[in-house]
Amino acid sequence: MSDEISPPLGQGKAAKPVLYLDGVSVVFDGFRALNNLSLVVDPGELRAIIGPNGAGKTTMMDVITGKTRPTAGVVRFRDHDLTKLDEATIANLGIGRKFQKPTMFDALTVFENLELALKAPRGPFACLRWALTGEARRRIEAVMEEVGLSARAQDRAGVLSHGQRQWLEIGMLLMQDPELLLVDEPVAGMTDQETEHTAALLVRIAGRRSVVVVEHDLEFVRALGSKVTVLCEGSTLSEGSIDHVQNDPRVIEVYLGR
Amino acid sequence: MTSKSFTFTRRAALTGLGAALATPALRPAFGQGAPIKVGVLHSLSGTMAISETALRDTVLMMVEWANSRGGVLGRRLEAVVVDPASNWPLFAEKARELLQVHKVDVTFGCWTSVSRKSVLPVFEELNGMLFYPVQYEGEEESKNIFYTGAAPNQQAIPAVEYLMSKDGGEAKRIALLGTDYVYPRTTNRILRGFLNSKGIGNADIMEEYTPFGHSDWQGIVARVKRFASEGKKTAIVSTINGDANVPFYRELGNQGIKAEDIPCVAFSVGEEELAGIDTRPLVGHLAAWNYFMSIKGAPNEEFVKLWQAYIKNPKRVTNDPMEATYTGFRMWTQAVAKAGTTAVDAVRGAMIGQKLMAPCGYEEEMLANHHLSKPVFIGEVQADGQFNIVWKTPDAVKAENWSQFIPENANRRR
Amino acid sequence: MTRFILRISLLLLLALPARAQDAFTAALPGLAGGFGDIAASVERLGASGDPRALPLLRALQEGRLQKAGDGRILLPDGARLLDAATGQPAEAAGAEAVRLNNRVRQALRGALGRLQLVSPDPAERLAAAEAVFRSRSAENIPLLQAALARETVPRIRTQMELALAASQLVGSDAEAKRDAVARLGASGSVEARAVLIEARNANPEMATAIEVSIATIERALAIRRAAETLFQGLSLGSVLLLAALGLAITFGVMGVINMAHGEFVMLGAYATFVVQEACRGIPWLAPWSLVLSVPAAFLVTAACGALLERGLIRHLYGRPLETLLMTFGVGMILQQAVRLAFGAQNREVLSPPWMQGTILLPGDIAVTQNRLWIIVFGLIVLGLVFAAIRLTRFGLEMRAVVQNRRIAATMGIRTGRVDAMTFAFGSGLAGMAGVALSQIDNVSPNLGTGYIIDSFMVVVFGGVGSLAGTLVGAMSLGVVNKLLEPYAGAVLAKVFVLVAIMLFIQRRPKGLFALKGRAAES
Amino acid sequence: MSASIASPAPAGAARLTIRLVLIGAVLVLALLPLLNRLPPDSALYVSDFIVSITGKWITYAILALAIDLAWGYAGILSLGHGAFFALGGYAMGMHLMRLIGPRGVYGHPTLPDFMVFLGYKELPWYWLGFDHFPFMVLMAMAVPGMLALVVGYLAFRSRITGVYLSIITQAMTYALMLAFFRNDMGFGGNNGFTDFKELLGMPLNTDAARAALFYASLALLVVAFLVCTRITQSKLGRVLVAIRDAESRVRFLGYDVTQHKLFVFVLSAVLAGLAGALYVPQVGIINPGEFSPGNSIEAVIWVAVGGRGTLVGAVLGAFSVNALKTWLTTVAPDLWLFALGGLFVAVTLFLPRGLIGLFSKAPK
Repeated sequence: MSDEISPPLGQGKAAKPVLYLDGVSVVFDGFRALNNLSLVVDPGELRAIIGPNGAGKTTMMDVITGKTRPTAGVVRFRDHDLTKLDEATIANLGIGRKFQKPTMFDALTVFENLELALKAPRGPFACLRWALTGEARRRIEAVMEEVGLSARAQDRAGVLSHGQRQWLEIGMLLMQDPELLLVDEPVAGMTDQETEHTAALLVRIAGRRSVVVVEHDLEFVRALGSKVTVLCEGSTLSEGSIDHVQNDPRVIEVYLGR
Repeated sequence: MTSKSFTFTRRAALTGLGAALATPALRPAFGQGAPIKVGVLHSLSGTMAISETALRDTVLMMVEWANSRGGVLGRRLEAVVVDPASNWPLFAEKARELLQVHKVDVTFGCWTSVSRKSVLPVFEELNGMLFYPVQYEGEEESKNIFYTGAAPNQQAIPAVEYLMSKDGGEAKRIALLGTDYVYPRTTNRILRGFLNSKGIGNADIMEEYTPFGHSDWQGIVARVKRFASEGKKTAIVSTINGDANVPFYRELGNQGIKAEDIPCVAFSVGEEELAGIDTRPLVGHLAAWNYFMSIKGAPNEEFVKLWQAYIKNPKRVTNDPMEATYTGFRMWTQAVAKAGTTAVDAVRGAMIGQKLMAPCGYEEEMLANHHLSKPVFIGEVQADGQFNIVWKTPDAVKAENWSQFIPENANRRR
Repeated sequence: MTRFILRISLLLLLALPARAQDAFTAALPGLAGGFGDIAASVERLGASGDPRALPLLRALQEGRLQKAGDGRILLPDGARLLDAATGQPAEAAGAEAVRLNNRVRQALRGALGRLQLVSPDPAERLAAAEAVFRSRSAENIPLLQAALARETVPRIRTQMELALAASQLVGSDAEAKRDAVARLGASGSVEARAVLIEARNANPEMATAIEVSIATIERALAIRRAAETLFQGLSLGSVLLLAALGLAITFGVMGVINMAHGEFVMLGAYATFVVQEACRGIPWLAPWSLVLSVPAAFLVTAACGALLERGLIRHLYGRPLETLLMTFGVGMILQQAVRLAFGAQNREVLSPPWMQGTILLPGDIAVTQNRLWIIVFGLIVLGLVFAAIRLTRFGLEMRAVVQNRRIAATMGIRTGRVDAMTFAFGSGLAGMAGVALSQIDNVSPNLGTGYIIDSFMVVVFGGVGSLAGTLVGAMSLGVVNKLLEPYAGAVLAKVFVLVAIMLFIQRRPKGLFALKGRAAES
Repeated sequence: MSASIASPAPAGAARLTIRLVLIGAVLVLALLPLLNRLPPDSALYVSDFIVSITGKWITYAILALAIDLAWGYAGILSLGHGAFFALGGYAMGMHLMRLIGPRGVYGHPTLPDFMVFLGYKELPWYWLGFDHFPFMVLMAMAVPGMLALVVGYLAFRSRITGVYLSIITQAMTYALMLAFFRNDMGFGGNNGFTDFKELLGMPLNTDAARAALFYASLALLVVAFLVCTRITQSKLGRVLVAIRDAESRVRFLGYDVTQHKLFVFVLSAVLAGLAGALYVPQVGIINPGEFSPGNSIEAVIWVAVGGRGTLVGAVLGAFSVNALKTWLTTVAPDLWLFALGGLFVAVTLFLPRGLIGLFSKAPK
């Protein structure tokens, strides 16, 4: 496991990409969930991914995080071949993931959820010896502040509203201090104001880390102002600015043709 | 803490009431002494319930019998029934409870060897008295236990001798089939020593063990058939225990193993076990016991009548361990009467040399080694599930609990 | 003078019929003696060829023959008793049955065999030929030759020829002996092998020829043994299949861990017992009570299953582990309830005649009828389950509810009812397994406990939710078990199989026939 | 699936009350062997039977605690914990058999009786060393621990969870039961080991030995309870709860779930093994029946009855179910299975949080 923390800050396009997918295919029982997909994400980049249902967005995330093994293709994170590693190792390399359906530990409090996500030695003995230092507490409190859950620190995650759960999960991502964030539909169930807040947060994060956001909400994607990749039937259909892809006839056909 | 079983209380109340209404003059009058407590330590649930519930009922019947005759020493008997649930550590716990909490004067109980082994230290530590009514492998002697079932020389060896005799079919090859526990293991070891001494070599002995409750006998029965087809008259000696017998005999019948060709003699199959089997294909297979229900004579008729009246079922069968329980119980009442007390040490002394005309039709005697002298019978299964006695010893045989066929007992021989 | 007359009369008596009659009468007193005397008398009666011997021996075999206190032998004839020696009615008081033991039975079989070799009934002739084969004796040679000359049924002829060969082997004609060895060898039967091994020691001069014949038989037997092992494995597999099919529904389809499944099997066996007792008084129905038990057991256990599902299990959906603990409690209750209702003792479930004994499949492979029927029954039940799931409305609704309960509900399917029916269906299958098990195992309150873990292993090994997996899983476990058994013993074979399954499941957690794709992920 | 389970960390005041109650309970238990020394007619007299049976229940409580740690916190429902308990018991049984020495029925200096009459000539290799007490203690922990390590590693690595894990562990104990029933294994077959004489120089059939074993068990219970509490209140405890409720989410946080589960599973097996080792000299017998799957399920049910995921509940459940069983098998020998079975049904249906749930408020 690698504990190095060296996000290649501020490097330009010439820098080595953080995430590199080439020719990735995933076949379930004859059904091609991903079909020769390629994707390159640069350090510090914010990337939005859109596409109709079944386009392979979630499968792509599964492949990157080690949940699903690709049938073919290359998946690299920096110098690591992700197809050979398990979820925990990949997470420790510096890839954090937020799920489409917010997933956390309902029996634990907000504070405890964040504490578990906090970057620290992960082995059972280390966990047994773990004591909350002032530094760690400050970091957790800072993140709670950031995601607006300070008042609910001692409440069980199970009693939070849907929006708050989204926030908590984003908070957990931040605690992990990952180099690459994969964020699946972060604003579902949020109010407009919360959505705006989230967009701003993601943009802010993106400077220091790479962020890949999967989202249906085109307004939100527009607010991110980032490069957009359109997936369809497991492959890249179109890539570019939001205006570019919205005017791409193939994209229009896919969205209207449905 | 009074602790009579629910069923017993009810039954005792009903029968007591019945007796009182019918024959008020005969109602026994008990003296002032506290009731004598009789512990009943038989599994009423779990795998052994099949065999042991009948023994529980036998003890309860005997308690009622004794009370109807005025009790013992003028005191009423009271049964304390517990359920050790076929769980051996629970046997030890319940034995302790009977002795320490209920302070029973005597206990009737156990079926399997392991249950007896598990309660033995408790009875020795607390100086209790246990009557153990089942045939067993011997190699044991405790001053706190009276063994009213057969020792190996009172069952296994005569049975094999019979198989090798002209009447029994002159077997020259023996298949020893057993459940894998200590009774079959020891019995077969003794038998192997005995067979070797009779000139049957190890090549003519097949030995196979199966787990408790084994239900798939196809392969083993086929192997026995093959073993029997090697040119010598073959017989099966079965120490298969309990539940496994039904599927075993079914397979024997279905694979067409006839008693005329390959007789099978069993040591653990009695009338109760046969009640669950269609015996028509098994006619002629054998069992060796010290008692059969089909024995003629007044003592047995009395016993069978008592049982069928008690259990209110004119078709219920009796079997060997029930007879052993009955015999043990009656000897105990005799010994208590002789000792004039229920104190264990005094009764123990009085037990030795007690004699009883047992239902088996012979006078049995409690020997100094705490075992009974017993006659041996060989019975052939009949189509009605009863046994046709084809051979018996002329007299009761003295029990040898330490077998002479186990070399380690050499220095113990008397 | 008197001596001369005596000689003449003796000579007269020696004329065949008279001599036979004399032998008959002379043999009778022995029947009142000990087992050894009876056996000797039986042999003499069999050899006498007297026509009166046959009914007498049959009466003895059936236990009807009586002996009076004074040693006269009495033959029942309808309600009367006839003195066997004189044929006159006799006083029955004080008479008791002549008892049999194995030695007598053995003698009887030989004697009856000799007398019945020319019986008009082919079944009797076949049995007689087998009996004569077993009681081989040189005296039988002329009898067998005479019988063979008239015999036309090929199967009986074969058996008679074997019997003749076996008898010639103990005879004195060396030429015939050599011929007999070859013929016995060609027969390929186990019994012939036994005869040959026995003859080997008695005839050292023919040892080589006998060895060759034995080797021929061994080769034939090796193939047959392999086939029989396979059959035993399939038979064990079919038992596992039946026990596991219900679980394949309740666990595989519904995800309910029913630890009381074994108790449902046990209830099915008791239902069989009850049906049998109900049919006992109706002679024409009695042999078919087992057939009637199948629907009866299904209905009883299905009803219990529906009750259990509606009453208890439905409150625990989504909590499989709690269901497991609860049904364990239910199992305890069911077991004790049956123990109190029927007694702790085993109950006797009879096998109908068509399920008893052994039959020979082509190639002389001996299989027991009850096992054969259970294999057939298992496959029929599997077929019915498959049809019920694939072809009926109920099956369609069941699959719909399993795949997506919410959508199924919005389409108007009453999911609660479907759950109850599915569970009842699975439980009913357990009951049907109980009918089959009543034919090979104890009908006792503990019947089910021995099968529960094996059944779960079959379902998990085969692949949860796959009927084909359950079939292949059950059969392969059965066969592997039986293949290992001769080497490892019954216990270790089972332990090996259990460990192998555990290791297999580590490699393929979803079992042999895993459901693939995204549906399986969730 | 288990959203209704209480959090391991109750609020401060409640925690104090629980602590006081627990300390009180331990003190009351500790008094029992002393009260046994009073004259039998004294009002406070406690019979030998109560002392010995309570000693046995304490070892059951340790087993329950071990199960609760794995099941209540990490969501590992092992239906084979009875196997670890029995293995520890067998280790102790072997030690006790070795200590019988020439006092056996056949008077053989080293071979136990059953080996003598099964015709063993010398002690099998795996019996060597068991005459030393420390070696036995080591084995009572190492053997269950190693088994848990192997089975757990294979299962957790393959992500076998939930009912599959339960079925596999059940098959494990079933296979062990069949194997130990074999006389050829050299563990006494069906009869197992019995007729023990002494332990650490104390004759076992004395009050002093009973009291000593009682206190040893009580001490182990207290230590086990403190260890479990320490674990569940540490971050490891929170990781375990997280694994129980959303295993894959924990993986995406970078935790090696296999390691954490393995840690708690092995620890739990070791605890169960030690409990088994203390159980055997108190009941005087160990045999393969202890491996029977029903025993393991019953132990799980003690935890469910007491209330899982609370530690205290496991102990409470073990005591109350066993007390009920002891009482019922005497007062209602024919009907006790109905009562016990009914209890299991009722608890799972109506008291998902167990008896403890009656005393504490629901978390919402």
